[in-house]
Amino acid sequence: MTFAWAIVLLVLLPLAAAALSFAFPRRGGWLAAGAAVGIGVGTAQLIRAVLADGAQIHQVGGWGAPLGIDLRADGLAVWMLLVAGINGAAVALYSSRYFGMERSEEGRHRERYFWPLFLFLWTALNALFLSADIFNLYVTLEMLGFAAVMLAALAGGRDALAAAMRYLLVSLSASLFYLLGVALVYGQCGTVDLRLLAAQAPAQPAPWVALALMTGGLATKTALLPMHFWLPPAHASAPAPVSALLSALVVKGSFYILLRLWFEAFQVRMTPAVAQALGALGAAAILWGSISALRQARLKLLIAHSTVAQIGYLFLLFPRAASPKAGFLGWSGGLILLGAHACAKTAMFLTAGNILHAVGHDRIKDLEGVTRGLPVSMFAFGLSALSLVGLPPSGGFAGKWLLLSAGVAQGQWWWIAMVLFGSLLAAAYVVRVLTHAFTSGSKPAILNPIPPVMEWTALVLAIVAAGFGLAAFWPAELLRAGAPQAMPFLAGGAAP
Amino acid sequence: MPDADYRLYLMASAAIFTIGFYSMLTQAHLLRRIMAFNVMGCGVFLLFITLAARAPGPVPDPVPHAMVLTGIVVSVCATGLALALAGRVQTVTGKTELEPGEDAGGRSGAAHHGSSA
Amino acid sequence: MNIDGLVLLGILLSSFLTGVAIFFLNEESHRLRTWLNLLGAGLKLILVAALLWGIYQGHEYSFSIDFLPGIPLALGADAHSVLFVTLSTVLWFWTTLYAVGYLEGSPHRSRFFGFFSLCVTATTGIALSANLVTFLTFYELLTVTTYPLVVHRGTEDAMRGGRIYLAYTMLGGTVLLLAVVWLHGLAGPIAFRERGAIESLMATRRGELQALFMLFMIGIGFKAALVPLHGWLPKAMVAPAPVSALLHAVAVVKAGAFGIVRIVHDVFGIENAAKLGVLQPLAIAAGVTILYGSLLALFQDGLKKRLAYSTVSQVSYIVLGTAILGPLATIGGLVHLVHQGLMKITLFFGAGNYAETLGIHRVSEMNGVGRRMPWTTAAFTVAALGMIGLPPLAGHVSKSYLNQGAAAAGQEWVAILLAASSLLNAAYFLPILWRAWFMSPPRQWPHEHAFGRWETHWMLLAAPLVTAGLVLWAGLSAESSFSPLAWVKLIAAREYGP
Amino acid sequence: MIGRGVIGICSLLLMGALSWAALSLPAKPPGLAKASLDRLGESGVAHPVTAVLLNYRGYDTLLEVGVLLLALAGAWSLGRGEQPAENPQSRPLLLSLLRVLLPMLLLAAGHLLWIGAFAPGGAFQGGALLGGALVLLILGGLARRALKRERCLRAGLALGVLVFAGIAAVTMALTGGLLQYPPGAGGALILVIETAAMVSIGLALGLLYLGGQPPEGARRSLLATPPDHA
Repeated sequence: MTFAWAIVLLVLLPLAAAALSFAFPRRGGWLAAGAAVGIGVGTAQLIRAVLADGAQIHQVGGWGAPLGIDLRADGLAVWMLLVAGINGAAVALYSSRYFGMERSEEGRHRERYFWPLFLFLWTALNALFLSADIFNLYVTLEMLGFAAVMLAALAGGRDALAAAMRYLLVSLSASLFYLLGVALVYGQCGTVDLRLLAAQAPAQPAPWVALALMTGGLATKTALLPMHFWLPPAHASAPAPVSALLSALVVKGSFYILLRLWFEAFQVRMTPAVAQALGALGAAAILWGSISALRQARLKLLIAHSTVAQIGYLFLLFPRAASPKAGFLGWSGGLILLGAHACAKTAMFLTAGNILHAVGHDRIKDLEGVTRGLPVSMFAFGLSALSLVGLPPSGGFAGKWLLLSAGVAQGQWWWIAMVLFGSLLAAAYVVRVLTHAFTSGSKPAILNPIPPVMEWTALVLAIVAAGFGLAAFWPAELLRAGAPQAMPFLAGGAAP
Repeated sequence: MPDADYRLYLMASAAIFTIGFYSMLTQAHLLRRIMAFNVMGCGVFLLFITLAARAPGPVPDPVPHAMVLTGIVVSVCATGLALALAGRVQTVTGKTELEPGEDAGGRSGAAHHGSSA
Repeated sequence: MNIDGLVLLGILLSSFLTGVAIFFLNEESHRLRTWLNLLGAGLKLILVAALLWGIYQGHEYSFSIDFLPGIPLALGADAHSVLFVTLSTVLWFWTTLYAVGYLEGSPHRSRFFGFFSLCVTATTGIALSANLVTFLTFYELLTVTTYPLVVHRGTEDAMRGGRIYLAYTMLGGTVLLLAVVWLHGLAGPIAFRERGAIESLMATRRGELQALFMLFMIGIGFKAALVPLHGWLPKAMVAPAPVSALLHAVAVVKAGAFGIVRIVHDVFGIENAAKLGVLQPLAIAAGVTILYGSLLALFQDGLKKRLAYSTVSQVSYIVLGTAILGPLATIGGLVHLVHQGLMKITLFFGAGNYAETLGIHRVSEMNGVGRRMPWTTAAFTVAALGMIGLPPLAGHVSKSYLNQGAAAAGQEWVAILLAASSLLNAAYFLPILWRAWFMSPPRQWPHEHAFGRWETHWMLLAAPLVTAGLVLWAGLSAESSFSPLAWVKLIAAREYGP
Repeated sequence: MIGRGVIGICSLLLMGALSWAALSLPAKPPGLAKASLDRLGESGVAHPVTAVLLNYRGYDTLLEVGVLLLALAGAWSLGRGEQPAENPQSRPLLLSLLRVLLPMLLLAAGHLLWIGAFAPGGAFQGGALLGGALVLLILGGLARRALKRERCLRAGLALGVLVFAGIAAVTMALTGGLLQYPPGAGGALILVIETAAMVSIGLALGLLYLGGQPPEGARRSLLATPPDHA
């Protein structure tokens, strides 16, 4: 019963709020606030239920899989809901002032459309995390993609529109690859339910091809190297709160489906070779993303390229979690890292938005002395950088620690070196920004004052990112408490 | 219907999807790429329909049917959205193609940040 | 955790909360900031005193919270902790006073003192850590909080120095992280209390343990400035004088040395380390560092640079003492942890006073400075003579224990090394003293400030005089029952206990 | 850019893999045909596809109606769309065609909606016809006054999602299951949902044709000019 009401709060409420905010464009902010409160309550209830009773299942319409759609809340799902909730709420708070700063017709237009699109995005994420049905996941994925693309286009400039167009084409093609995979799976197995698929574990070629298609499509949407090309322009040219949503949450949606496919529905096919291949792409992404982040001249592009690198870290989860020796270490490490990255990246993009608005540009070398003008924002940037680099006690540290421990348990030194080297590169590119910001040159003119809410939202998120390593045992517990029985590998590395 | 016919449909769906995919990568004009997306979609829908038709029993399997219907609506939405966006891109940039150089973010994507912030 | 454990938390929070509060102070509220600073430092002193008293009474202190799955963030107060935490707290108090005077009238003081407080939080955290992960956490925190202090001036030079500093320490931190994760994989959570958690691995994993020891030494060696990992130290001299004092005597280098002691004593256990055969290489590395640092110091004209290389050399005395098996050497090394801190901070205070009052940055400019600033120069002289090892000053105590310890362990080369190092110390310190006292002052100082009644700002004067007094006290009362030496003997007794 | 040759080879490989996989699918697929027919009686409708769309997998459709509204909101977020034809009188042929077509389209839409319960048809099919009718109206320049009533349009567009989500919440309260219709009420509720959805779908499909928000009276379009170098 808890779960059923949580679905109402987590999916129906934001969906209705999205429709209402479209019908009543002036009330968008309030509707989003209401939805955020509802989502908060729903997430909290669900977390309690999962911690107390383990994974929850709800059969929509009472039919039950395979005929109906099952929704499910396990440790993984509620963790993702929580991450999305925290970042979504922060972005909503930030946006309540952000769009209003521009007192023009254009600004009002953007604000009017930001709220429905944002609420659709949030609905899509929540629905995606709760779904246990690969066709239903397709629908949520499309909703997510549309909302993300149109939010990215909201900036309206030449670059933003071109980037959004490219993003849309990539996203649509990738979705079709996924859908084709779903069709093949249905043709082979006669069901699209994750758990029933896991029970079948067929050995024919069609599921292999289907899995390859779906993985390709989802990896593209997650911007895994070498399908990352669309991400930096789209994320960098969007309005700041949108960049935050895209980097922190949207790419994680498709990543989440990848986890569900490989570790649940098709776990028998999770061979070491597959795991290593995905991990290798992740490692390449860490290198490429970090090095190109080092070379960026603009802050938002730097942050966007850093997202490519951090997504690489997420894919290191595959070779770690797939091992019977270290399964849970790798699993919880990767997912904690995901949460930490989301908070840190949101904080960074919000900070970048503040800087951009305050000094009128985001050229890194001309940021001299910006610390004096925006101390709170730069402090937030520094704190989120801690998490990105993975210094203790940040969430990034906790995630990396677990990934490293898993690597040690497996004796795979190559991966350990990769994680450590990536941290150093991350340190290099964030220090580049901090160095310029600390340099006492001529003080940049603060053109526009920044509303305190916008600075403090970034700071609070940065504190969450930098501090939640202190409670890293908690998400680990949550992930374990709700681990579905379909994931036996989670027994591995039980005692870290 | 004999089994061989379905094989034709299956191969056709694979071919249509691939043709769409090829055009998506090789065509530059936005309108053509949007059409390519629709062609890809047709391949997928054909596969679903074939699966429905092959189902044993008196009537075709309604589940893939419904999925196709959902898929078609989504793809209509996507097409509408893509056309609107492409139209806007054309209005603003004066071009109907995307510049290839932007891919790696090499072009400074922030030239218009002043207006977007 | 027990209720007493809250004292440990209080010691950390006293400076952490001070730091956070200072960040949010208005740049202009100088008086409030000064009071907050001194209040935090004073409170910390009181809490440390309470801790000492409590331990004397036989209380046990521990504090832990859940951190990583299965690994708590734990604080504790053993003999090592108390030694280091007392040193850093006492010195921090005086450094704060000094820094308030030193930075009077300069910009960004809120930022400076905020990070200053966080930096000492990290240092006391390192001292009070009860397990490896906690140690690592504060160790990295130290890196992060010292960086803004190093680049405080914001000049090109400062930024370059800061980058180098950060590159070295981050690299060290990464190596340390690797070592810690690896060791955890082998032996589970490592609490310092259960010394020799690796005992059971000695037979089977000898090679891995040797590699681990090396990783630990490299990781920490960056901060301890072991040659060839010392490159950042002279570059970081661009920082303001109180920061240099802090880096060299209280925080970074000292934390590195303390870390090496911790790893050898409480992670590996000194006897295990000896059995692994890893102490001899460490001793040699320390020896090389001692000579190399002293030699380079000889050729520096910049006063702070000379002091920096002297630090490179002196800190390795601690490492050397740790790397030689036997109680006497251990005592020599550990007591030098305290003595070097007292002496070096005095020297940096002196250098800072010369720079701030007269604009003197180079040794060659110091002619006759003793007549212009007799008190500062007197303190400087005491510390410098202590460094050379002149009895009855603090440095002499350390060196004689090291000598005896090396002799007891059959390592005669150490005696030669120490003699050579003392000669070099004399060679680079005595000329300074000669110039200061016996050469005639120039007609005009490079950049003179007038400070009214005293030769310089009273805060700038008080700090070196007190620390110089402590140098004298540590040497004179070494054999009394309440001195650094007495405490260190206690530790050594425990380390080599039955 | 990668050369066309490489893309071609990749495409061929893709096609090979797809064909191989598709041909290897079991000839008698283990689908859900039987299950969906067996339980048709409980669904409240007589046509299996409608049962899947609005009952078995009604949750998909709920989200999909949302996607449609989202697409429209997205298109509108780009700014004002194209001005429809200025003068309807200039297209006499279209007008005379409309006179015949429009009533038929509306009738057919209603019919499709109604028969969806037991024969091929339903909200989407009906909505598509409505959308077509709307496009014709716009082309004929007859919808200009309607297009200016943006508030009504917005309400009509949101209607489908709101009704659907509302009924989902209400069924939740009544039966404890999301979209689990009370016994016997399935058919009626589905018809309500479908009617509301058809209106919204028709409006959305028709309005997507404009490629943006309906134009204002004056030819003032937002964001149509690039917000240059502000």
